Amino acid sequence: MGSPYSTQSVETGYRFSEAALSSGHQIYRIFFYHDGVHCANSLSTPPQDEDNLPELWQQLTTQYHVDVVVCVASALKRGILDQKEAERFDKDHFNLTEPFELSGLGQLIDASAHSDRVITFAS
Amino acid sequence: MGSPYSTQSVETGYRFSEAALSSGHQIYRIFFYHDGVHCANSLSTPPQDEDNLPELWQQLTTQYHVDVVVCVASALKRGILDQKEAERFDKDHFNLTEPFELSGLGQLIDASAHSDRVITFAS
Amino acid sequence: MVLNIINKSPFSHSAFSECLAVLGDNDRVLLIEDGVYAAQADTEYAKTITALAGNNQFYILQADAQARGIADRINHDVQAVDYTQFVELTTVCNVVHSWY
Amino acid sequence: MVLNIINKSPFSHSAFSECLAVLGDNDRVLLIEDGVYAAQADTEYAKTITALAGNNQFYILQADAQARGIADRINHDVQAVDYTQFVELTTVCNVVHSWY
Amino acid sequence: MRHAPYGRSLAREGLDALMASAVFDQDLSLLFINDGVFQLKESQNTESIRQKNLEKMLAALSLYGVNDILVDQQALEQRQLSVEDLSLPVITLSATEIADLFQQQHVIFQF
Amino acid sequence: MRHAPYGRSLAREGLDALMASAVFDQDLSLLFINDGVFQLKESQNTESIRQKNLEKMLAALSLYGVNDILVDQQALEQRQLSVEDLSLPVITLSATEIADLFQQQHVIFQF
Repeated sequence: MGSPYSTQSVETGYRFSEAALSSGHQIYRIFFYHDGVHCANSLSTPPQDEDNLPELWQQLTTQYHVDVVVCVASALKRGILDQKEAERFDKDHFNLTEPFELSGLGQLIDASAHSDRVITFAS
Repeated sequence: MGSPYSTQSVETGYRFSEAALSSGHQIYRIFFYHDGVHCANSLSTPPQDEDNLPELWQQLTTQYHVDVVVCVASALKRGILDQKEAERFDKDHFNLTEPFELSGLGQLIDASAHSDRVITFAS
Repeated sequence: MVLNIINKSPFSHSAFSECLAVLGDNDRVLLIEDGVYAAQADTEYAKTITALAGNNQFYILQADAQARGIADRINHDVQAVDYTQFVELTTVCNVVHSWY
Repeated sequence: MVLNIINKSPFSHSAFSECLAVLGDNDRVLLIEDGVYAAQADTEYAKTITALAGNNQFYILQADAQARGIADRINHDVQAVDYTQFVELTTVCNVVHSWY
Repeated sequence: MRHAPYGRSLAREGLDALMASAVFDQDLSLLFINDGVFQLKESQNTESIRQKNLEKMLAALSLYGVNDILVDQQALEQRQLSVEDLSLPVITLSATEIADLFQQQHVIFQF
Repeated sequence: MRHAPYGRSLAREGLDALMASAVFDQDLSLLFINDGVFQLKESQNTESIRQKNLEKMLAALSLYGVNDILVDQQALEQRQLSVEDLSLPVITLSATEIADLFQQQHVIFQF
């Protein structure tokens, strides 16, 4: 839920997920809420000596086939759009990174019901 | 410096600027730093019952000819790019709202030196 | 004369207490956003403000107090201001210091 | 058994004190990010932790302590863990509660 | 709910998540601690700060089947709030009762 | 500097602003209060959290002509830090001296 490059929580969440997946645990879904939606911004261009967090999330979750969902209500107001939403709101551009998907809070509730543990990395 | 839709500081800064300009004060420059750079995201699409903060800033500062500068280092890592930076980093899209301009911290220092008061609206 | 602006709740963050520990004579303090909770009457923070109110002046942004439903229970040593008066305060003081 | 995770400095935020006020018997507390400052030896927070350490277990994320230069001055009642042990802690406890 | 309303959007986004949860018929408990109790303060008027009024969102909770509103007694006292100052009827809990409540949960979201 | 390093990026972005200011030859004072004093703690090793090492950034300050590093004495004491624990030589100030310092400024940036 924290903002990348502003709070450490995104990095901590990433390291935790990496450790969980590489030691054989399953992650049902990662849900990006509140400022966490900025993690899916494909336009992020950090300096070369810093982690590219959207890219790292993309690689990790693709490798382990983890579902990554961005809260659509949080994302729209914060300016994170996929192509479909951009068209709907008549914007010339969009910036959602693949394989992130925009969806509703129902995906968070569904994940909570289908997981043994739910862990929040907050700002 | 706060993030719109996550902290109230952007709204407070906006109301303050509006009150200052409409009562005849001059604003030399508004400098968006840290998470404040998200104020310049043209893709922001808030629900209809909420303020569109990038649009409000755009209108106010255009009306009163206020210089609005977005810190380029803060912006790039947070995924706020103008067309020029997008081309430089080989991105298909960009999202900086006009008349916001990307520039360096020197613009903050210059503004501090040329203003009677400097006020921070922080998250 | 410094205008100190505090935007955090004193119950959750140390900004309020820290700011008050380094006030100069005749400094001013403006409480905005979640900072307005420090201006509620009868809390421990009200006592701190009242003790300092001889040397320092305390203000609260009225819009923020109204939003939070506490405009009718503000400490008598704290004066409500609107955005225009907020602007005037920044011109009266020599420098503005935001605590967050 | 609840695993409580705290990521804020106890000197600046109330999260640490609030969490400790509602700990259950045998609950665990993991200090991460700026939360690790609560684990420094000899501070007022060290005393609080030591008083509770009979019923509760306290952990600190080693990477965060190293980053902040305090890994060599951690309270003896607090145990250092890496990310893999962090994952194990979340499986050992029944529920995870993040304070921030 | 541990955070004050309006200064940050956590309270608002927490309520959104709560309502989504209720819509999906999840069995849930709603507890206000620390500055979160300020969300329940009556007479909130958000017109001049142009934010959605959380008091009104909270009033709609019963439509979502959320009836029991639990509140930390000590948080109220520290803030000089009585239950009469709140916009909704609440059940107050002691620190021990809160600790017990946390033990019984499968998932905890703090906002 | 009032905020701890690493948990939020304020310390980092504050140092960036400070260096920009020094490059433009501004006359400035640098003061560490509250958790900001943790920025000065020696032996920071940020490899495993992959952030830029602020201790190294601070060490470069003298190249930018920033020589006097002012620190709140009380903030150090409260955190059980002595000046020997810090990576740079500092000048400690009392609360009164800090209040006076603020009075003398034309602009104050807090990070």
